[in-house]
Amino acid sequence: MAYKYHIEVDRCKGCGLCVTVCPKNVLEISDKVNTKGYFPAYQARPDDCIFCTTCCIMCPDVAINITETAEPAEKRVGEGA
Amino acid sequence: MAYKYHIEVDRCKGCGLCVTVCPKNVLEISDKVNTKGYFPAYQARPDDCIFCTTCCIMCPDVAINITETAEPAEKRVGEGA
Amino acid sequence: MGKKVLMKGNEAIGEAAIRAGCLNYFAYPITPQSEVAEYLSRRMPEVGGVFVQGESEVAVSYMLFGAAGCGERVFTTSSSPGISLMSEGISYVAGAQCPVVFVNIIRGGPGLGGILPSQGDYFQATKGGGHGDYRMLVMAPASVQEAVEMVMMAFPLAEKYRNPIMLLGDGLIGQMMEPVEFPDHLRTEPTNKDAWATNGMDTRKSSKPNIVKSLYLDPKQLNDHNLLLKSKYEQMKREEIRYEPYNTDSDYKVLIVSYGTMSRVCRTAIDNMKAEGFEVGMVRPQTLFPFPEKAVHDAAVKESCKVVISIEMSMGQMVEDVDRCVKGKRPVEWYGKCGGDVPTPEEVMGVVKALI
Amino acid sequence: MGKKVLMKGNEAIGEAAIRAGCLNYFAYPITPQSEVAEYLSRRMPEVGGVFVQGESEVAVSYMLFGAAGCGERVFTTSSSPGISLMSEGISYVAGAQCPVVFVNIIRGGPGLGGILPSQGDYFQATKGGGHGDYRMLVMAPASVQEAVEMVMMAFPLAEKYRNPIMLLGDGLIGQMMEPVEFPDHLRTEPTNKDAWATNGMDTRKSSKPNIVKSLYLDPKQLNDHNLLLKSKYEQMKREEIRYEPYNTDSDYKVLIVSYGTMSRVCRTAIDNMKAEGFEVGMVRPQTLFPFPEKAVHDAAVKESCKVVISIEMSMGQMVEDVDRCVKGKRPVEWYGKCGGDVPTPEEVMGVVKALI
Amino acid sequence: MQSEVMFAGFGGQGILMSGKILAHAALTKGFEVAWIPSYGPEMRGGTAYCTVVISDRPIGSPIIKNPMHLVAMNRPSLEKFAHVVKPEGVILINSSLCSVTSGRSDIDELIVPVSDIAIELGTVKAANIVALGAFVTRSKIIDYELLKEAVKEEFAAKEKLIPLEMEALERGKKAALQ
Amino acid sequence: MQSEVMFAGFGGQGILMSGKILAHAALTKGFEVAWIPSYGPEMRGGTAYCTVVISDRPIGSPIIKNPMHLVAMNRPSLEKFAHVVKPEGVILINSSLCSVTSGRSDIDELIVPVSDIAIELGTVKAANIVALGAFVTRSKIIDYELLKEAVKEEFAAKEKLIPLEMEALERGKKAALQ
Amino acid sequence: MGKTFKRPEALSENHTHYCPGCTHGVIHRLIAEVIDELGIRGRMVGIAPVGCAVLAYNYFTFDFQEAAHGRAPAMATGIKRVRPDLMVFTYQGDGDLASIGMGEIIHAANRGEKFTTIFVNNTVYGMTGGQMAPTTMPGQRTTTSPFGRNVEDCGMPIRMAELLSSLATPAYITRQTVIKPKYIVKTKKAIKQAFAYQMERKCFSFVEVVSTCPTNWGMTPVEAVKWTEETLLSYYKLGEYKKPE
Amino acid sequence: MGKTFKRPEALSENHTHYCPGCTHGVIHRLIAEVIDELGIRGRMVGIAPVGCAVLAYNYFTFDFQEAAHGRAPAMATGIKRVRPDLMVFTYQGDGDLASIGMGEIIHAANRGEKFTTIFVNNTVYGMTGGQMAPTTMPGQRTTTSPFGRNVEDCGMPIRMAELLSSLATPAYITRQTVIKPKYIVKTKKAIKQAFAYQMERKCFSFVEVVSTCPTNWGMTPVEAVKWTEETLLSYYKLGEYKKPE
Ligand SMILES: Cc1ncc(C[n+]2csc(CCOP(=O)(O)OP(=O)(O)O)c2C)c(N)n1
Ligand SMILES: Cc1ncc(C[n+]2csc(CCOP(=O)(O)OP(=O)(O)O)c2C)c(N)n1
Ligand code: SF4
Ligand code: SF4
Ligand code: SF4
Ligand code: SF4
Ligand code: SF4
Ligand code: SF4
Ligand SMILES: [Mg+2]
Ligand SMILES: [Mg+2]
Repeated sequence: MAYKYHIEVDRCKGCGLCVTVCPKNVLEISDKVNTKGYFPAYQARPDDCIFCTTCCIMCPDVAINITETAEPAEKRVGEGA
Repeated sequence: MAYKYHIEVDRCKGCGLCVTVCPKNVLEISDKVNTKGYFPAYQARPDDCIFCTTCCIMCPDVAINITETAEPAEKRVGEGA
Repeated sequence: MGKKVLMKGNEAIGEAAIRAGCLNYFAYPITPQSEVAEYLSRRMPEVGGVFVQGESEVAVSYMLFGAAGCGERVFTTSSSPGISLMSEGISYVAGAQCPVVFVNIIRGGPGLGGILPSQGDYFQATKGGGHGDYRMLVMAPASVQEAVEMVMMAFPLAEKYRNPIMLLGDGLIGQMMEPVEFPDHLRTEPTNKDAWATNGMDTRKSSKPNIVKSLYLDPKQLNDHNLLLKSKYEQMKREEIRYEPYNTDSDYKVLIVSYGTMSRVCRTAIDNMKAEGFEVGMVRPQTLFPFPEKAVHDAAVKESCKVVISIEMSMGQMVEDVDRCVKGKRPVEWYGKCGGDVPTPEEVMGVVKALI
Repeated sequence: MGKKVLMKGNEAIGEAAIRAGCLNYFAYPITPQSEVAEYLSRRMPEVGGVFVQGESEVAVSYMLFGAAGCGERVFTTSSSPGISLMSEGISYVAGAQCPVVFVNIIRGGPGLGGILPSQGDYFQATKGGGHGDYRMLVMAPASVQEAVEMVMMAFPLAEKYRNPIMLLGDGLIGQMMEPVEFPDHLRTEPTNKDAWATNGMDTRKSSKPNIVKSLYLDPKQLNDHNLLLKSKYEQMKREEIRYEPYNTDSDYKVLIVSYGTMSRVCRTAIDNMKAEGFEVGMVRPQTLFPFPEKAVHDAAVKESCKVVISIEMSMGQMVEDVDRCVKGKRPVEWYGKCGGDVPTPEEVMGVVKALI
Repeated sequence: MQSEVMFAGFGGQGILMSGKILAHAALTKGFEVAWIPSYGPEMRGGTAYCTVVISDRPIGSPIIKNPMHLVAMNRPSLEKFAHVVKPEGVILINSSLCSVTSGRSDIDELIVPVSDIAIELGTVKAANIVALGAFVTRSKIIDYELLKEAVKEEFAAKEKLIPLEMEALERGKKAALQ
Repeated sequence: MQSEVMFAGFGGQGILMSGKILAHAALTKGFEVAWIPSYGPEMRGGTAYCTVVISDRPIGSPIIKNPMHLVAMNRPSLEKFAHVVKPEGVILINSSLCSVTSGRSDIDELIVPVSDIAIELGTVKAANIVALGAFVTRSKIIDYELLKEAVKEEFAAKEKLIPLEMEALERGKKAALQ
Repeated sequence: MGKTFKRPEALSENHTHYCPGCTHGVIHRLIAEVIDELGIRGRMVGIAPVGCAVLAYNYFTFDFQEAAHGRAPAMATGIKRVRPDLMVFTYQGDGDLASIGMGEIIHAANRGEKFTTIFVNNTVYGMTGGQMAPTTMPGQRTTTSPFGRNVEDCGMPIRMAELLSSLATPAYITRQTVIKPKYIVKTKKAIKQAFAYQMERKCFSFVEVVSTCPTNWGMTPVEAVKWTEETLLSYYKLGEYKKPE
Repeated sequence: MGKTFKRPEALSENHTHYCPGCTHGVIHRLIAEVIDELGIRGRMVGIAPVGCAVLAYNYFTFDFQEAAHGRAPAMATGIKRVRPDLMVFTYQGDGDLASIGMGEIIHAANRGEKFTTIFVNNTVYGMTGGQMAPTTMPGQRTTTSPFGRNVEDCGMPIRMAELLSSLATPAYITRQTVIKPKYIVKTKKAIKQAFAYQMERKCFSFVEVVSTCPTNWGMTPVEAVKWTEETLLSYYKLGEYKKPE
């Protein structure tokens, strides 16, 4: 079983809450502004991610989702929907 | 020391509460209507009165008062003011 | 048509709502309309309806809003101060386009005032006690029978316009007993509200949520919304005006405009004066909004008519509408009294005769 | 006269009250007037005044009533839905004849509506949102400076009439910054209220209790009380009407009646049209009640004037008063928009030119 | 033709019910009727009264300041209302609770100790029915038989009381005929 | 003569303050002024803007749909408002946050990387002052010295910042003169 | 060993409009006695409610204001804030205070406004003809609960003393009754204590008084006393619920 | 050992207007998840308050009504009484529920209305610009308490869960928070429990959620979480306050 981790960049408001709660210190805030003028979160160390969904549970904007995938896990930062 | 006991007949609404609380069973309800159409209370057994003011304390219409008097105690029923 | 029964206005109003197919009532006690609540607290359980004594008139207005918003027929009764407390709610109900029937059994004001009959809430009802641009259809009965009929008509009208409707009675209409019958033809089925009511998506077998709201943050949308509301009020002006002329076939010298209880006193005065050979006409608005503008105007400009007088149990409220309709073509006078001391026919006769 | 300072309308209103000698403020936050409360929460402690954020507008209206009833100057600010919630209280304050100053910074309605400028509460303010026969003196400023002056004038007027007074602004008046000065001559001393206020018998060295109330159970007394109130409103009509004519010396073809923010837009439109050789006059009511009936009438019947138009940020409210004053002598039109999208001068020009 | 009756007395004397029964009876006969209570602050303690209007055409003003008749169940009511009755009307005075008379010579005064009669019958509560029987008999405002039916209907839910109330009516009638 | 400036950008960029300082400066000179904020639902998140009207006679309509000038502190503001500016007005574009231009040839376009300049000065918060310096210099809407005084007054309570803000003004001025 | 008893000065000579045996009259007298004893009549402002006590101002000899239904605590707040030197009490029924005026009393209590509330709990809306109140007992018949208060629909009666005591702001809160002389004496003490806290500007003070409404209960005054003692006092427990400090 | 996570169906695709890090968003999602899990979307009616969540109806995919400020519980009462089969919740802020709407929430709770209230306590009036709320902490600065909430004038913060729990009518009342994932999981359980009681028509249910308002607190979202944990949670204690039976 593999997982796909995805942050909807334009939904993210860069609050940083996911960053603080990730047990694996995977996430960081980007220095590139999104279309709404926020600096979104991204997986700085995607390989450390254990797909625990802690960040998803924390995110007030439901900007993060994790889906199951048949293929080997893909992780990309700020991938479009 | 003597006391004067007085029920203001036209203030009395004949509720009967004074009658029930008198420790000496002094009071009764009259069968003569007052100007407001109520049957007022009166001292049926004035001599038994110990001037304890219990009836005064109970009366919702402040219709009873007891005053000190130099002369020997007078007690009359339904005396006018 | 059932048989005539003798009923108190307040009870008849409660029964009329049930007969009209409204089984939901929320209210707060206040003299002189508490008998509606007392009656319905017994009656609603019998017909499987809802009776709720709310904690305040403010709360009641939002209970009505919620119930109407999910598509159910609902009404309340109150009296002057209670209606003031509902002002915000009425504005919301109008803004969210919900059909709610309000009955105001007016008492003397302002403030705590008194509990006797008055018509001092004319302005509040017709010009909107609440904030913003909204109007209510306002009906004013002059008898218990008419109160019954107006209550029964109010529900389908409220639904036709998706708008609050107010019945403006007074303490006398509420307290008096008169013979009444409940016309079967005024019993109506609630309209289908699936298009807008929050009755649950399952109920209407839809996957599109319905939203009942009055917020329009975008100014263009809010303006459009207000234009939509305005168009409903214009439609009411075209379709819902009701009034009763009295003795207007005669060559009256004076035209009275009067409504509700006051108009009955005027009717007696007019009869008495007719007997004396003095002709007086009357237009009795049955709808106060929309106001019978043309009827009043036309009756005022009749050749024989020299002067128009608005006779009210208030200090000069309807007279402003009368004045507006008459357009300066006849002098417009006012006579009124408030506080519960209803003018007598003799008093009205004196006032009217003094005009000429 | 102090020096001119740049101030937001809302803050200037708060400061004006203090400068007028009113150190008591009770309010509940609501956009677009919350800055008054925010300003006074800082300012009142500095001047030893009272700032209370009430739990609701209903409660606030009775805090005001209590404070005014015991003889102190007091005011509040709110916006449309909040004012509706105060309707009952305003009726009580009027009935008990207490001087209270209410400021309504109108927002779009009905219901929750929007938060942008509107004039949709004209009816509510001038015809009485609350129940019963009462009126408020209603003033409508067209600039921050005028808001300041009207607030300062409001306190002595409220005391003169022992009646609530309302300042009717809109979101723009509240939010805009303009230069203001606080005229010293408008600072007044509170009048002596010993004759009626519940300020404590010791305070006034009297053994006669004062009662502040609006209940008159006897219908004759209540009628007399209403006649007394009516006489005050008649006196206001004689003594307090304020308005500003604009370009009425010209041979205008069209007369605009407009107030507040809307009148400024009309002024610009009139200037522009004048430059084009098209003369338009305006009467700007500064008091909405009492309404400048004669001024509007006289301006309307001027030879050159062909048509009158009421331009409002509402869906046709003031136009009823205008219509009434013009007495059928000229056609009376209406143009309006509400919801916050204030009509532009260009829009007004288009509408006015289309009339001719 | 229109006539009006005012019923007045202390609260609790069944004043409002008397009016209602009369209105009911008149309605059965096809008359227009209106029953107007006093619901003012007097409700508690003071006098209670109601007015019944009976007419053969639609009733205009329901506010009656000068009724045709008066049924005065106690002294304050008589004192308050005796002078407003129209000439030639009936004034019934409950002499059990009212030792004075109306002092008017232009009306038909009917003096009946209604409360005493009711007490004789076993309950002072029936006083209002005694008064009704007497008043209707004297004034002929409606048919006595209609009144009887209306009383029966009013007490339909408390059937046991009906014989007593019938007796009360009769005693009233008898008193009026004396 | 009347002129109007619209300041627009993200919330937090000091948009309202820029307008206020300009209005202040104009007032000192004896002009009539009005400062009108946007207080709509856009407040949070979207664009914030305010308009300053400066005139030598009483200001009529405070609602300005077509201002003379625009200071666009970010891209959405430019896109939203560039087309409403009157011909011959100045449009200042904060090129640090906005890579496009107004696309208009009938106005005076002034492109300044105000945010970058502010960051160079030590704080991005000074961007609004940089913009003000540049805008006033180019538009000559008021005297630059008046502006300086107004900025000083605005920061009177935070005196330590004044040198920084003066520097920001100067850098703006320089950029406008280039 | 006899005692004298006379009408307090703070009570006017007017006869009240209350029904026979209604305890409103007792409570009025106690308030007047306390005011006399504290010598504060010249700086009193009473606030009459909308309810049977609406005419209270006719029965006292000091300044009064008349509030709208439920709003007396807001009015009292207005007065105390602008004139902290005045002594203010609200006199409120259970419909007034516990139904429509719930928001006002909770917030005044929570702000710790320095006035006194006398809360007359007679479990019905007396003035308007005996409708159900928030304090009506389960099963109790009223004109709007003709089949008895239905707990499933209307919930349990609200105990205001307990509810207010659960707020964190310091206050003096007590429940008393006046159905018998022994209770009346205690109630008077409680009212005096309440006024004393107000004089010291210490806290909000609240005296609930379990009362009777013979008229709307359909009982004689004596029956009403009995029913109160047997039925009400076990739900509305007497005692001190909260003291400041 | 990984898990998946996706947007609940009951939540719409719209982006919210909430500020970065505002916990309103978390609470919205939890409600939507619970509704999905219970399969009740087709008979839901939500009630939006006046407050930052005024546009809540844009963020869900079921019926919604919009109440006036503070009146959501009355509106919910209206709906539940005429349509007991619908599932109803109010979503209210602390200004809305604990200030202007105090009367409505107490009475709805006391009548035992069978709906659910989600009470978002962020200690300020968020939407109108951060004015003081009844829940503002002592000393906390807001736009109308610029010198910090003064307990002498404004009283202590009101604890709604405790206050409502003191009523005699059965109810489910709990206080939770969503500032960290561990709390979020519990809050979801509480919401689910609340809805379950409603489905069983058992009682009124009330979930207070201690929340943040970074914007008006003048903090970053991360600071706001910290302040909440350090300051608010010791006054607003988490836990179950009342259960039916
Ligand atoms: C806004 C408003 N609603 C309703 C009323 C009617 N009203 C007057 S008194 C009252 C209830 C009184 O009951 P309570 O407060 O318990 O006092 P009591 O008469 O029992 O002493 C009501 C509902 C009113 N006057 N104003
Ligand atoms: C009757 C009325 N008064 C005041 C307002 C203004 N108002 C809107 S939201 C709000 C407070 C919101 O605070 P809260 O309920 O705590 O919600 P939050 O925004 O913090 O989530 C106020 C006072 C209004 N809309 N209506
Ligand atoms: S899923 Fe878990 S490990 Fe992966 S980024 Fe989120 S919190 Fe970190
Ligand atoms: S919690 Fe959500 S909104 Fe906040 S930074 Fe992370 S992804 Fe973005
Ligand atoms: S004073 Fe005492 S003994 Fe005398 S009548 Fe009264 S209660 Fe009885
Ligand atoms: S208690 Fe008072 S009113 Fe009642 S019967 Fe005795 S004296 Fe009369
Ligand atoms: S109705 Fe009840 S509370 Fe009112 S006066 Fe009569 S007994 Fe007292
Ligand atoms: S103002 Fe506060 S409560 Fe409102 S959205 Fe922003 S952070 Fe959330
Ligand atoms: Mg009561
Ligand atoms: Mg909040």
